[in-house]
Amino acid sequence: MTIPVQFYSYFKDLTGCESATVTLDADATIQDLLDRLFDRFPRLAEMPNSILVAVGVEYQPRDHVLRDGDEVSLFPPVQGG
Amino acid sequence: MTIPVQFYSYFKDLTGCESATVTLDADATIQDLLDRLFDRFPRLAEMPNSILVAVGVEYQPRDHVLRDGDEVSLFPPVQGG
Amino acid sequence: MHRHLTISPDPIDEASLTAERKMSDGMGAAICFSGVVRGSEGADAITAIDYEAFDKMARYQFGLLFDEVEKRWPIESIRLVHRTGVVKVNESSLWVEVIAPHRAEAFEACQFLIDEMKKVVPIWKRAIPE
Amino acid sequence: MHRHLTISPDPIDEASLTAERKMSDGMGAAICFSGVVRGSEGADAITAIDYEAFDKMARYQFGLLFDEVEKRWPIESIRLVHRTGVVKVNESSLWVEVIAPHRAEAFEACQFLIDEMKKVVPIWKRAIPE
Repeated sequence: MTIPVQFYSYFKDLTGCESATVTLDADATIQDLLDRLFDRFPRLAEMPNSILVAVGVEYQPRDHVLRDGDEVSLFPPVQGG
Repeated sequence: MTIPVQFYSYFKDLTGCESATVTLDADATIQDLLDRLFDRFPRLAEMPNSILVAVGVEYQPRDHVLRDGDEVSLFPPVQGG
Repeated sequence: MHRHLTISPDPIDEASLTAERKMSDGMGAAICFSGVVRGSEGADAITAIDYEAFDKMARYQFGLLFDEVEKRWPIESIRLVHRTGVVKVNESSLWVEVIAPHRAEAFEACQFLIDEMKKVVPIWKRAIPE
Repeated sequence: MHRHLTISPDPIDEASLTAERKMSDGMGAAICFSGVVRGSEGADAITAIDYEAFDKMARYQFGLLFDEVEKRWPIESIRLVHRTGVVKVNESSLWVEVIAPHRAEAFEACQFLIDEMKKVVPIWKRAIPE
């Protein structure tokens, strides 16, 4: 399956992209997706615990299993207000 | 000395007055003043601990010594807001 | 600290007060609190509350509270308006604005001011029943 | 509970928002909080903050927070406006209004909403230096 990934805030600077796509095996998890992205964008791997991950509009943990059609977003801690 | 006393809120209803004057000996305290007022206005004596006393614009305790020229105010607990 | 106190029977025009707000570049938080007359007191329906103030002492006691706020928090401005006389249901009897560098200070100072006001400022109310 | 959420680059017109306030007769407290861009971030002078929002997720997460407020307190209305894009020093980036029967509930709900927003709503800022 091919998962589209959107970057927000300074993650766009770290990766040089607004978005990317990652091709994964069925039943891959968010951690699998992150590992692939860390290979492609090493600067993203520098603070792995500061990466928030949403699937659609909901936060999901690292062991969440991705499904075909999911849209993933990666961003640093939020700073509204 | 003659001390003018002002009543506020429902103390005006309890006493039937907006103000009164009390003649006291020199060095009389607020408690002396209250005792004289309780004789004159028995309904005021029903909840003696709910009476707040100010001399001028400042709260004063029962043992505060009054001076000629003082203006005393008596009122129930405040309820602003 | 800028202080503005109004004790008056005039209706409180919150939109105008808001439009007149002034904040310096170091300030990050403004809180406005409005206390509004509710349609009931306990179990009884009411149409209004009649507020009585011992005006001179109320101003003095508000001044002491403003002094205390200024000692405790780095507040830039307090504006406070308290109505007297008959305030109808759904109208504001109290409006308080606190301007501070940060949110926590603004919230703390605003709540302190209202809590303490209710203990020491000589203002009383009388509900006007339906 | 009435909910009104605006996420937009338009300036926040607090006086108009205040003038549009609606409260029923059972409500006794209204709080408005304004978060304003300060002239410095840490030691550095700035001219503005550029806010970026993941709009669709921000709306969803605000909705979850409003649900939680509604569960915890008897709030009649929440109105919340968050600006996006460049917000100059001394302009509001955030405006929140909470209307409740009593003061304590209004203060608690308003602070809860802002605290939680800062944890979960996907909005980020970038300071624009002098």
